[in-house]
Amino acid sequence: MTSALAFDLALAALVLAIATLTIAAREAMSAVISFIAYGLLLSLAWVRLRAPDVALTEAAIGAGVTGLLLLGAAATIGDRQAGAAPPLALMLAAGLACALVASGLAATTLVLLPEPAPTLAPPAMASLATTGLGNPVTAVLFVYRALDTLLEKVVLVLALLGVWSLAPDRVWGGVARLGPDAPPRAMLVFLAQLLPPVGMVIAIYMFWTGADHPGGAFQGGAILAAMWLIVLTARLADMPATSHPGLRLLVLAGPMLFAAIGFAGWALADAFLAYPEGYAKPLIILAEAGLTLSIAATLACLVAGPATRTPPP
Amino acid sequence: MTDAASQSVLPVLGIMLPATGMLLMLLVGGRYVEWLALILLPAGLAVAAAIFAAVWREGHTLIYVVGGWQPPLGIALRADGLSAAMMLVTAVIICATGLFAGPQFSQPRGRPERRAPLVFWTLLLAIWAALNAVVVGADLFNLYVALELLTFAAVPLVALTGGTETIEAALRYLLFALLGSVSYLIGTVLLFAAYGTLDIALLSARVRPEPISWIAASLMTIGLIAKTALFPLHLWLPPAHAGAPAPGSAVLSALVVKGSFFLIVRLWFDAMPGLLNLAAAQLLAGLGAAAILLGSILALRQSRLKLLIAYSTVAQVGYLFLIFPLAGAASEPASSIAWTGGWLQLFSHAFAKAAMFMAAGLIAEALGHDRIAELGGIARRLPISTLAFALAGLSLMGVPPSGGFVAKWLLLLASVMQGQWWWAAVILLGGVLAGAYVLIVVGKALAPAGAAAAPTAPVSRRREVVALTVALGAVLLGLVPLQPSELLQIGRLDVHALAAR
Amino acid sequence: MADLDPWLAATLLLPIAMLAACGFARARARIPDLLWLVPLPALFTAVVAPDGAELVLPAARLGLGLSFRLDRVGAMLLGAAALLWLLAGVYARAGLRRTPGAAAFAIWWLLTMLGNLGVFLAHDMVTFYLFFTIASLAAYGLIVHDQSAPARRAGRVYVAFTLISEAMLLAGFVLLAAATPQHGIGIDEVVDALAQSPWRGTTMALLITAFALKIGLVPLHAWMPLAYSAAPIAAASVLSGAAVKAGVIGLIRFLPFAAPPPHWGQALAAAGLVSAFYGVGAGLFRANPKTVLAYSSVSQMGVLATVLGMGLMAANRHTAIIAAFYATHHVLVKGSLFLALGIAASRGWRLWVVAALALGLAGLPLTGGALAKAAIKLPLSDGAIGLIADLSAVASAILMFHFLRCLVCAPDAEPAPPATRLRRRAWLLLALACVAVPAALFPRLELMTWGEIFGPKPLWDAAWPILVGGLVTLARQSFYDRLPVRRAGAELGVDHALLLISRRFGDAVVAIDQHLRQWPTAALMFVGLVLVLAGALLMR
Amino acid sequence: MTIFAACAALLMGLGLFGLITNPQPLRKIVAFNILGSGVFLLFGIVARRGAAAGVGADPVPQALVITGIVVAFAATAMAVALLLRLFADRGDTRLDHESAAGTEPARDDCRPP
Repeated sequence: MTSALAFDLALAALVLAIATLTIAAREAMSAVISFIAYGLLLSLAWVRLRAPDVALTEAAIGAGVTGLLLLGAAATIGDRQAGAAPPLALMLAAGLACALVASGLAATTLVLLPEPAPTLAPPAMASLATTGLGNPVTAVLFVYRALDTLLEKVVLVLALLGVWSLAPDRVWGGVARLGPDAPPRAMLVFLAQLLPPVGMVIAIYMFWTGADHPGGAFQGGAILAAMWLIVLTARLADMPATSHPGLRLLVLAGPMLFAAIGFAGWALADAFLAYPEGYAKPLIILAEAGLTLSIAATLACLVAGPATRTPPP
Repeated sequence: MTDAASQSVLPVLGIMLPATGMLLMLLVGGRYVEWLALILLPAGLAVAAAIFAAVWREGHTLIYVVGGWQPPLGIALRADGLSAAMMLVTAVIICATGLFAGPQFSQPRGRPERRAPLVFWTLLLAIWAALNAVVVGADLFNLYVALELLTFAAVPLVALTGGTETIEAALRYLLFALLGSVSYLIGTVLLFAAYGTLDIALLSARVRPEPISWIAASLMTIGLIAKTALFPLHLWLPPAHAGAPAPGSAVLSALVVKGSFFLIVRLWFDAMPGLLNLAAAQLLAGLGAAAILLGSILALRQSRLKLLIAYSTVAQVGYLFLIFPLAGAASEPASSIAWTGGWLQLFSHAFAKAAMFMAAGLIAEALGHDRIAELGGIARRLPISTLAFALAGLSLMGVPPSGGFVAKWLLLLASVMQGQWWWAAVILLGGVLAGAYVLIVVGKALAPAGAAAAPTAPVSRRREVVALTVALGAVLLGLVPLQPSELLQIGRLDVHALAAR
Repeated sequence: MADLDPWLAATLLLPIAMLAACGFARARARIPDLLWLVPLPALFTAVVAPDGAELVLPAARLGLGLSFRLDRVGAMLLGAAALLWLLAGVYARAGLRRTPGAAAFAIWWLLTMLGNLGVFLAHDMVTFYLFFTIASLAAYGLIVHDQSAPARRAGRVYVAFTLISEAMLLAGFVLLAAATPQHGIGIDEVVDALAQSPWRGTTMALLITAFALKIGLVPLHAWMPLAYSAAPIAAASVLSGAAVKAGVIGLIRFLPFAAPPPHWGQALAAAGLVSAFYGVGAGLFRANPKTVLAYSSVSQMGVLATVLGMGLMAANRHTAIIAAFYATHHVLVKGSLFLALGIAASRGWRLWVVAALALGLAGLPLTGGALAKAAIKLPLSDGAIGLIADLSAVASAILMFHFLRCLVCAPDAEPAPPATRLRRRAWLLLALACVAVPAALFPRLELMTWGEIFGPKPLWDAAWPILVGGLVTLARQSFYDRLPVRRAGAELGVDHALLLISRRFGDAVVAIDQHLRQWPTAALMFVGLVLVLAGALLMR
Repeated sequence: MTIFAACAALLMGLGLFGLITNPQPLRKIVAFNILGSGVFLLFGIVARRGAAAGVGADPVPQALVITGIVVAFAATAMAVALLLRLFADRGDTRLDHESAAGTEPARDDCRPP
């Protein structure tokens, strides 16, 4: 147990150190790079917390796709002047307040939480059999709390709409620019040719295994998105125009399919987002398949940003 | 919640109809968007009306257990009297905004899809879905998702015109709202850690007056306050609400800030009944009082009409927070009076503010600017819009017969009856200041045009009439009885029984 | 339909209909010509509607609605006010024709009229508050009509006073409702319940202050000279004549004459006396006839407040009707004196009419004023108070002689447009009404017989203050040129100071706001609030 | 677990500090992500504490975190897009333009004569 404890201690210290570095870094780019490292380390912490699904999500989305997004932004903006740092007194006050909050929260989690801890694991596991799924996290996401998941997909689409809406009027429906204007480096092109097939296999495996093992639509979608982004950055393929019906269908198919399954549950089973007896697992896998594709498209489009060029004729 | 409740799928429809409608709009794009809106707006209004009628008729809460999974594992939706009223008001304002925005956001025939119409209509429906999810949500995390939905729909609306100031305003809004969301989320996880449920009804039975509840509640409350733009956390509101296009401002000011306020009330009155102590209630109302006074003074000092209206929202939101000390105390009938008064303030402000922003938008469209000093003669050119503004202003001032008057009357009555006369003084002073800023604008509008008056652009009569109708809605709310409303009590926990527990 | 008197309904609906018509450009151009028609139903109502006629809007059955009731007090004031609105409307018509601001003026005029007429009929607090507010706020538009700098300043001061008065009134009404079983809002029931109210003193203070602001009791009169001097003549006429009576009817309706709390009567009477003499004193130092008339209003409203205060002290229910009678006369006479300023009344026989009207305010025998003074003698008749009443009559006489002098010396206050024949007739009719209306109403008061009025002693009692006033004026003649003449409301330099202070304050608030809305400050405030709220919650 | 609880609290404090004090909006967004990950870690601790019925951690908070991470990403994407647009339009990324110029000085007509 002591080696595990030592590992945890070292991990936590490292996470904190890198987080401090991220906050305190002088340059935006180094902050973003250390943030990515931070995300990857954090997914280790999630493994230690026996949450492999979260670890995968954190690595893929929290560190991976978010990192890509921030890298792009940092590369564009750099460290251009954004106003002076607040006066020292305010910094001190902020430091004090944040220290108070942190210590308060630490005290709350360490002292005030009840023992034994209340848990929903037993009912979640007890009902797992009726869903036909093996992974309780997937069961929570797609069965018990499916409404959250559905609404969260709408949030994702809405965020994409919000990003797209920032395109100037004249290029509405146009193509997003990705990466620098300079021709891509050979190494990138090589990677873009090599990685995607592997990535796609991993992604499909992730989504497929999600029903019973760690993994699922988010993680699979994130990996697919990353593959697509590599291909796009390497100019091996063009980003479709944001007005392209196919792209919009790709983005919307997953959430709409999920909503349709929900309404079918209302018609065929007892309730909205209920699954008919015995069809739960196939329906969930169907929904996840659609969502994986939609998530991949949405994440990639979110990273690519609003259109900057007029649509091709 | 009270025992009597009936299963109904209506709350789900209230969320999913606009939500799927929004997805469909994005899918079909182009001119079909407006056609879809033409179908979806009345349909959504019908759902809201059906929920209202059902709750009113049956006199108890409508419940829907999503997927058949009972809380705490699953998620339930609950529509009590308050949710029903909120949904109806939301639906009416959204539909009116749709009518108002129709000509402004329409796709030209046979041309490529334009940005603003598609984005506006989808965001309008998204806001609607989010607000409905907020008012019928009964699970703290589900409510978090609903809140984010609301924020993500509101932020692009602020930036819709694409001006640099509006982009900056939207970014400030988003960042501050995110701070609020995170704070809310911390509170949620603490409550789950302590009581093992996120369901509001279950939580209300399990929650105990102990430090972890208070810490969680304060994090959630302040997080929501940041999204409500209560003074002094209002930094984002004036530029955001003044920068959005007029129909957007109408929805943002009338409805969006109320969504997060609604959750604060849910939290203290339904999830943690009886846990709000005197000091905290006075603190919340104290912030409200500061908002009323300083917001009104700031409104008086604005030189642009839309900023004046936005600061007026900062002030009017303050009144809502008087509900905590006045309705939280166990002293019937005063607390019921305050409860009704507070909600009536919310509803009538929704109508009045929507009408004001619509009228201000038309005035700005006609003049090409919204500088108050140069409004002279606008009443001759846009008499209907001026009247709409004036009627809405009368409701804000609290002149009868208007919802604003009844709300103020009830709040004043409650504060007098509970001996908390200082809130009465604040309400009255707020009325004086509101009178001043409304009269400045109306006086300017009715004054003869200056020598250098620019020619005005034509403005659609239909849109003027919509603004006037919404303003009349605020006036008509004044016809509700001057007494506690029974509808708003439906499904409320018996706080006093719980307090005695 | 016992509860729906058609005249009563028409009284209120006609102005509303006219206002609605203003929404149409074609109608709007015609409205200024029709203004004079609008108070006709009110005039009929006052004359023909039975005592106790009621009008309850259907919504009242649901809960909040508007309810109206006509009684003798209301009818007197309603009739006089309607007559003034009518004739002033005729007068205004000539001046408004084809001027650019005519439509706006007509809208403010109609709104003020609607509020003013409604307030005499209101039967519950909400209705009263509604019409009181409409009249008060709309008067702002009349005051600032010509958009000159003094008018805007007057408007600003007026609005400040008015909004404060509204707020105090609302507070008083809420306290009344809170003390009434079921929180009822009927005027009768709340006034009855006031005796048991735990907040009786506060309620009385709020109500009296609110109405005192409206009728311009010293020291709350500061807006009055400014406003009446700045407003166009027709507007000043209806504002000083009719609109100000909203405060009088308020005092009449809401003072608990049946069961008065101690000391409030004395306080009101004392404030009234101070006003009565201060108004005269201040008016003597003004040269603008409009301003002099405004100060005369301060003084006259002071007299009225004294009457009401004395009635309250004596728990005399008759005070209401007596005060209403006095106010009725004041409606007509003050209205016609203002109108006189615009018809070249400083020469010929018209000057004699003006003189009779003006001295009527001091109780000149054979005028309506003499009847009004006779009526209020009853509550004021004892000992020292009686002497004070006589002194007040002398003071009024002096002020009115001063007014006449100003009128003769000063050029017409509003030279253009020329006085038309129609205007003069309207004015003359109003002047006639100043005698006819009090004479017609007086017997119905059943206070005293004609014999008691026309006996030699009562005639002498009424006449000597005028003679004394005339003598004093003659004596003053020699100093006249040496007296400093002050501008209207010059003592109100305070308003500049206040404006500056409020501007500073506003600047400070703006600065605070800009600071608070900086990101780091706001975000820090967020964290601070979390900590404070948690602290407050932990504090048990 | 205790270690990670303390770690989560400190991460939240750090993120909050960065969010408050860093003038560069991009860095605010990064700080927000650290703050958010601290909150998610708190969920993880709660999940781990709820280990029962043969699973190492309560699945419900885990699922909530997954939803939360996606929402946080969506927020980041929207914020970055706004920021880039602001930068493209104006060449800097200051967030205090408005508050410095938003409320104009007093109107002329309110000045004392």
